[in-house]
Amino acid sequence: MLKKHPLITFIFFGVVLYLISNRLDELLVYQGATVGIFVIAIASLILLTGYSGQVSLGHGALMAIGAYAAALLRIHYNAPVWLTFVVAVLAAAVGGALLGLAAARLSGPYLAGTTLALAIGLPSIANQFSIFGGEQGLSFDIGFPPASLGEDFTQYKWYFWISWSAALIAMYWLRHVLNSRYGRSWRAVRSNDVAAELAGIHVGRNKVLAFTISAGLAGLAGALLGMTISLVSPGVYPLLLSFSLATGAVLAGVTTLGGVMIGAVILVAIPEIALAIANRYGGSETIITNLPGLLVSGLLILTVLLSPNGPVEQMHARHAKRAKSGKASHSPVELTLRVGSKTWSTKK
Amino acid sequence: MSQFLDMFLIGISAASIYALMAISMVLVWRSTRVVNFAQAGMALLSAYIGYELVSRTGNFWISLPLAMILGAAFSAFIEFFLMRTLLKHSNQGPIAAIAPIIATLGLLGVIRAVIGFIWGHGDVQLEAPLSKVGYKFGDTTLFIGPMGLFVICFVVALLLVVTIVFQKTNIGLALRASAYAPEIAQLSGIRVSGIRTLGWAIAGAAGAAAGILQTVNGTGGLTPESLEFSLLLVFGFIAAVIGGLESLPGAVLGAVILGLVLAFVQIYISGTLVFIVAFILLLAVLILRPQGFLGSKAGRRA
Amino acid sequence: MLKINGLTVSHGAIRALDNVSFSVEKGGLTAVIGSNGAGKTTLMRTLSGLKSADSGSATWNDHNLLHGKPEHHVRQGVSHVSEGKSVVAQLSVEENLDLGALWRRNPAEAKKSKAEVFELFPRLHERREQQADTLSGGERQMLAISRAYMARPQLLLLDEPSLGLAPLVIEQIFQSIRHIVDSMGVTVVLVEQNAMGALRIADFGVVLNLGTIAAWGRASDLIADPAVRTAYLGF
Amino acid sequence: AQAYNPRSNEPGLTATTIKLGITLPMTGIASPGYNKIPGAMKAYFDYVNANGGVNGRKISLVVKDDQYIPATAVARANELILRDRVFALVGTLGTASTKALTSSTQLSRRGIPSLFVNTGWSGFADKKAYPTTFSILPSYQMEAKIMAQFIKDKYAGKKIALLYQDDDFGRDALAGFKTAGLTFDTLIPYASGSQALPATGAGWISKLRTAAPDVTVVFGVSSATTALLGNAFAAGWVGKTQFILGSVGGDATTIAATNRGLVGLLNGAKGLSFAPAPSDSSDEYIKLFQTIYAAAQPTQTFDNNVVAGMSNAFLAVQAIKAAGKNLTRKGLINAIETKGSTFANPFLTPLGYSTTSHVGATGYWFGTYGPTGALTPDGGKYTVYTTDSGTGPVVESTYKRPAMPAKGLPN
Amino acid sequence: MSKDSLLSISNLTVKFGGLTALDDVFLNLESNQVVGLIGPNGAGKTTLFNAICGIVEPTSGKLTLNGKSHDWPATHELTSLGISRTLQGVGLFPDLTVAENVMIGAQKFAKTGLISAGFGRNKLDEEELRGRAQWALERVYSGSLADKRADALSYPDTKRVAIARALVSEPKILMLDEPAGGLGAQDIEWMNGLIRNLRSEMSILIVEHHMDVVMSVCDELYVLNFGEVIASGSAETVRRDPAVIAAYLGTGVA
Ligand SMILES: Nc1ncnc2c1ncn2[C@@H]1O[C@H](COP(=O)(O)OP(=O)(O)OP(=O)(O)O)[C@@H](O)[C@H]1O
Ligand SMILES: Nc1ncnc2c1ncn2[C@@H]1O[C@H](COP(=O)(O)OP(=O)(O)OP(=O)(O)O)[C@@H](O)[C@H]1O
Ligand SMILES: [Mg+2]
Ligand SMILES: [Mg+2]
Repeated sequence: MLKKHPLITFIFFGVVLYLISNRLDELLVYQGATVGIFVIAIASLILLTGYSGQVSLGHGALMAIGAYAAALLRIHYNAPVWLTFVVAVLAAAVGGALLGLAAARLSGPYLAGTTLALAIGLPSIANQFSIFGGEQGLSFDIGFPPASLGEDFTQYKWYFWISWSAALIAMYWLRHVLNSRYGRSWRAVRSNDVAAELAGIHVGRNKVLAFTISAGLAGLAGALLGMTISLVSPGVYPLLLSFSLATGAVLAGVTTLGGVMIGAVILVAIPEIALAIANRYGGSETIITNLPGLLVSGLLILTVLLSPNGPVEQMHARHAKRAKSGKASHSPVELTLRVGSKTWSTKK
Repeated sequence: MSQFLDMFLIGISAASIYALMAISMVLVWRSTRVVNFAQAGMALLSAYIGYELVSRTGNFWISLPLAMILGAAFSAFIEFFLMRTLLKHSNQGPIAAIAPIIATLGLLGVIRAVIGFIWGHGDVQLEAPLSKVGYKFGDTTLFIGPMGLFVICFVVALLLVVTIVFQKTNIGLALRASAYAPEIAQLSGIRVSGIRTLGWAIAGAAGAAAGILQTVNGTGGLTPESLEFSLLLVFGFIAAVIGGLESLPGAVLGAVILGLVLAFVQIYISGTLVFIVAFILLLAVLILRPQGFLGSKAGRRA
Repeated sequence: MLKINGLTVSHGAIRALDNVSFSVEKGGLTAVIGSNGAGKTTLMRTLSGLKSADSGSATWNDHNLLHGKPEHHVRQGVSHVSEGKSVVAQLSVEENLDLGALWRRNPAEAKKSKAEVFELFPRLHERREQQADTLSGGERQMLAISRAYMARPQLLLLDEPSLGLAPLVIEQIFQSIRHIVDSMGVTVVLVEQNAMGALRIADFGVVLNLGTIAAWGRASDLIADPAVRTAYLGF
Repeated sequence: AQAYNPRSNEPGLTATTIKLGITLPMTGIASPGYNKIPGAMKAYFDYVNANGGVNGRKISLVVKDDQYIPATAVARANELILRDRVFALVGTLGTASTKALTSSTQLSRRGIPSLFVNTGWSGFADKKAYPTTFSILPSYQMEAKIMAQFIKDKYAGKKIALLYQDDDFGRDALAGFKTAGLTFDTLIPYASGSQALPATGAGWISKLRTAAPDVTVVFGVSSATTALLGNAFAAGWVGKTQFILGSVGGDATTIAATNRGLVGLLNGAKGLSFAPAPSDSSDEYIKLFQTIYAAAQPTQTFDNNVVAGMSNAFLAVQAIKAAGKNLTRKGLINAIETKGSTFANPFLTPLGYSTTSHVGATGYWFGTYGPTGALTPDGGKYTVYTTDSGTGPVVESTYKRPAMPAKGLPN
Repeated sequence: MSKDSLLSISNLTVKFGGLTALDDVFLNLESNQVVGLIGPNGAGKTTLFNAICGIVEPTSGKLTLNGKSHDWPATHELTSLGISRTLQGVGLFPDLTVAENVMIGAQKFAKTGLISAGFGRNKLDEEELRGRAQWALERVYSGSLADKRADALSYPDTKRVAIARALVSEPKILMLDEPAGGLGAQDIEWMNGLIRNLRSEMSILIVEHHMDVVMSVCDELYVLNFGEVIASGSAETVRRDPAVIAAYLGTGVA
């Protein structure tokens, strides 16, 4: 169904989410909002890494750019909420484009190193200029849900709706882009840049574009994250966040968008599960403090070991095994092909 | 002038620590084409092991080589049980580029948790075996004492040894060939998997030294999340990348540049700028020379 | 003596070799020919231990080739030049050659072999300090053969050594292969697209077709066989 | 906006129990020292519970680890509020975390009291923005003003240097120094986090050594103090200047956790505090706390973090008691606002709680560190200065602490 | 230089550090002409291709396109200049399907922007690209391969698809680097036929070691040795040139 009617599918998803948000208790709604945000952030990494082949360990920093832009706009100009998110996307995209210009010349570990340095360097810039509010950051308050939604409509449900609307639109859009010539060019450049360039693709521009879009999405996720915790500060986007996103992308399967939900849910759920386990088995201080980390990391390692391309690819691969190959026809035939109003012919 | 000398010595001392970390990252990179983000975690674990050894043997100079051996063994163990399987399952496609990064990040988490389980969050301290008080020169005290000097000598010696091993010996050739082209190395009669394990082991020993020396040269305290080690990871990596990742002397050169530039910034400009300057330095080097200072250019493209 | 019996090898669902049996006398030059996809490369990779077999057996002087890793076979004198760029791109020409002789642990002999190689391919001597990835396609092929030669093989598996080489060089290489066989007693299995050229210098020929042996025998007989000529030699 | 409509009127409360929650760094870089606070709080609560509780209710404390990351703090606070359904938060730590969790979880809209947060950020004094939040520490601005007064009194005409963390924390202090009219001959800012880099501390010493100040003021975190002292020692520069340490960076326990050897270097440095010294068993509160803590946590050392935690718990109990049998969240906040300044109080400074101010301790006393890192008051007695976060003057306090209630139980 | 010269190169020199890979090389390609470039290994043939394609930077030299002097092109603008090239190592994108591989070569025909593409407005574009790709595949008789992944192809098929990817941009100049390399006798025959067919629509520049192919398709040959043009002219004259025989052909080739 996803293949044939993406719009309907996404609307269907939206309705399901709406129904869900009405049943869940508030804590789950809050966590659900976070899942929506991670969906966007992980998707942006998948685009960058899985499609264009560029590694980023500093996506947290790009998220921060979007979030700061949104918060500043809100604080100084009291801009409408939707506009702050649009600006978050644009600001982060500009940042991503600049970074992408440098990144386009780099490969593999060099790129990983640069983005890693960005992740630790950028927050310290926030400390440098008082407009960013230093370590304490800026509050990012989008206000109460519209009164028309009723008395019972809690703040977290409002966050949930906003996050998931953004996530659905972003995923809808991204899915199309990845299936268009843009996505195809990214994959081509990833696997053989010389061949791609000879086929007419401007490799540098192509990589920068991927970085720009990815950063824009990250910026959106960053602003949303700032929204759910009402604060934008360096501490909200630590190195650890960048690492978690990379983790989420791998858990989701970097080569396909299909698993983003899985990745996002795991990121949010694992600490919970770990805590539950720790509490069940004695709940000693040492266990409670160390078990979540152990579980997340252990799961991560197991995933790369057992299902490196993610659960969705794993399933596809199983299906694909059945497909068999046919022989090419070598006999010369004259052929006329019609597409739309155009006609091509092998006969001259 | 005296402040300039201060700056120089401060920069060099910092550089010696970055260099240790950078060397061990370059070693792993050169012998298996993996950037080991768990290197800092392994160094930290080695520092804890060093602490245990010192408290048992009471002698730092026995403990250091012992810890290096254990560090090598642990590193080899990781290669044997983790990286080898990883290589088998994710050796192509986009995952091949990030699987090792992710796996080593995961490893970092596991190591931290394990340290937390074993040593808890209590205070664990490793005393410096040599005085850290600077040498006196006239009536000024230099910013380098026996401990700092030892670390510098250690780095130089390590650099010489590993460089010779890599460039001049058969093992070095085998290490490089296995990293770049495992299949061809196999066809040349090299026991590739063993050689890769060896590469990790050497890096593990260097990393263990880095962990212990950083600890005793710094504050001496250890916690599972010692900030020093997160920063060491990042700054060691930056040094390695500036230097070119491919090259051991490059790693040391990168560390020296980083150390001196940061010392200069701290003393003559502002201590607030270190992180930004480190990032800008990295970016500037990579934009001017994407392969780093001593890295070799990519080969022909078609 | 190389003995292959009932060898069957698959890539996933594709059966690349199906019940292949033949044997090669010590000191002989055997050409394996066949169209693209016939399974030639698969055969060579199986013999050198890079690919595992489904069933059958393959032995070299009582040494089981289907068991153990490639590096162990090298120590039994089996050396394989795989198809395509079988050189380590990031090492220099000379390092690539040294790599070949590494396991011998005998610097003096290695030096001698290197001199022989340089005599065979003066071009490599000229380029000895250049990194292998800056070499031209043909130069790499020369280097690959030389690297395998440095291992002082008794059984040399060559997969399309003429690929991308100039006619003059192909002629030279074929002559040197013959030379290696005749004067050094090395057994060579030569896979070639250039079927005519290969059969001309070979003692024996094996024709593979879709994973099975279509014909085999003395090379001169195969050249003379009209069926083989039309199907595989192109005239 | 509309009123929040809770499912149960006063969650976390039964006729016999009351549940409180705290989130703070139990692991991570900021955890050493602070991670003793919950244990200390629990020790006091248990003591109270064992003696009949407060107004017949026993107190329980749910502890969450936020690793000093604001986003995590919000998630943990949400768990406390929505899943554990605590009655109130108590003692959350860190400005950014507290700020984030306060707005995100909408404490004020829900009317959830957030008692005695552990941060000196002056923003929490704004009752309009944070109507349900009460802080316990004097603000950093107050601290700086009091330090400035002290320096002007004691070291008039001397060369003075300041090492400070260049973020809101340090800049709050800069503002305070400026208000108090103190200027520095040498200013050394550093980026938070950079003190953990090799040789950063050496850079400070190099600069200080060249400037040769008579007095060096440190307004940073304890890892900065550690780096400073260690390098001063290595450069042979100990004893060449008079160190004055701010309360955050002067925490001897945390310094000892990094390196026991460095604690000795504190000897002779000046520091300041608003609670009685942990070693001062002549103080009735300290004596009581020591006994309770020794029974509850026999293996842990009793230090200023323990004092902080137990004082926090003590004040919480006072507040709950004052709110009466018919406990409500509103009533609790009201009780602190109206009666807070008269609470029994382990601190040596007046409590500033009123209907207009939510700031707790309002002053500091100065002392000198001994060779074991213990801070003892100068002149053998606590001389307390108080001021406000604004432009008010620094004055010597005339506050007389009310006597401790019997057995330290709520009265 | 004749009037309908499509591409001509003069005084081209390429140096790699101390190594002179091409030395004062000239070359001329006219409409509907097949020009062969031969020479020993390492003579500089691929380097010449690379210089034309912007993959290596010439140390000096001039390029003329359609009779007008032109800068050395950047790689990615080749297709818009009407030049297409295949690589010596084939260079397909292994994890794309055959159709997608070929569509990459046709992207200059696409018009939809990023934002619209994201909302699914690129259907017509995609159809057109796919149509063109299918057409190009049919031209190399590989239409049935469209939906296979490129890494599942047999070797001769990869060569076909690589040519299709070059053809799909409708080039005026097609550059083929060892099109027959690694192919069996039948496939070589087939390749000969294809090249002869294509000649009516475009000019072809070809590097090849297979003398059968060279001799049967090329109108004109340039022979490189050590980076210099040692002979040029019609196939027949060149093959009898003693310098060429000594440096390249050897006596074995009849
Ligand atoms: N790695 C692989 N995965 C899947 N199939 C493969 C793989 N390698 C080879 N094959 C298939 O096995 C069969 C035999 O291939 P092989 O490479 O052995 O042929 P070859 O005779 O060497 O051909 P060529 O002359 O083109 O080199 C072919 O159908 C090929 O598609
Ligand atoms: N990037 C480079 N750096 C250094 N030398 C190079 C580089 N590229 C090519 N060369 C050298 O230039 C010479 C010409 O190489 P080129 O690839 O053009 O040869 P070719 O004629 O295509 O040979 P073949 O027929 O073997 O493919 C070779 O000797 C090669 O070693
Ligand atoms: Mg083959
Ligand atoms: Mg070539």
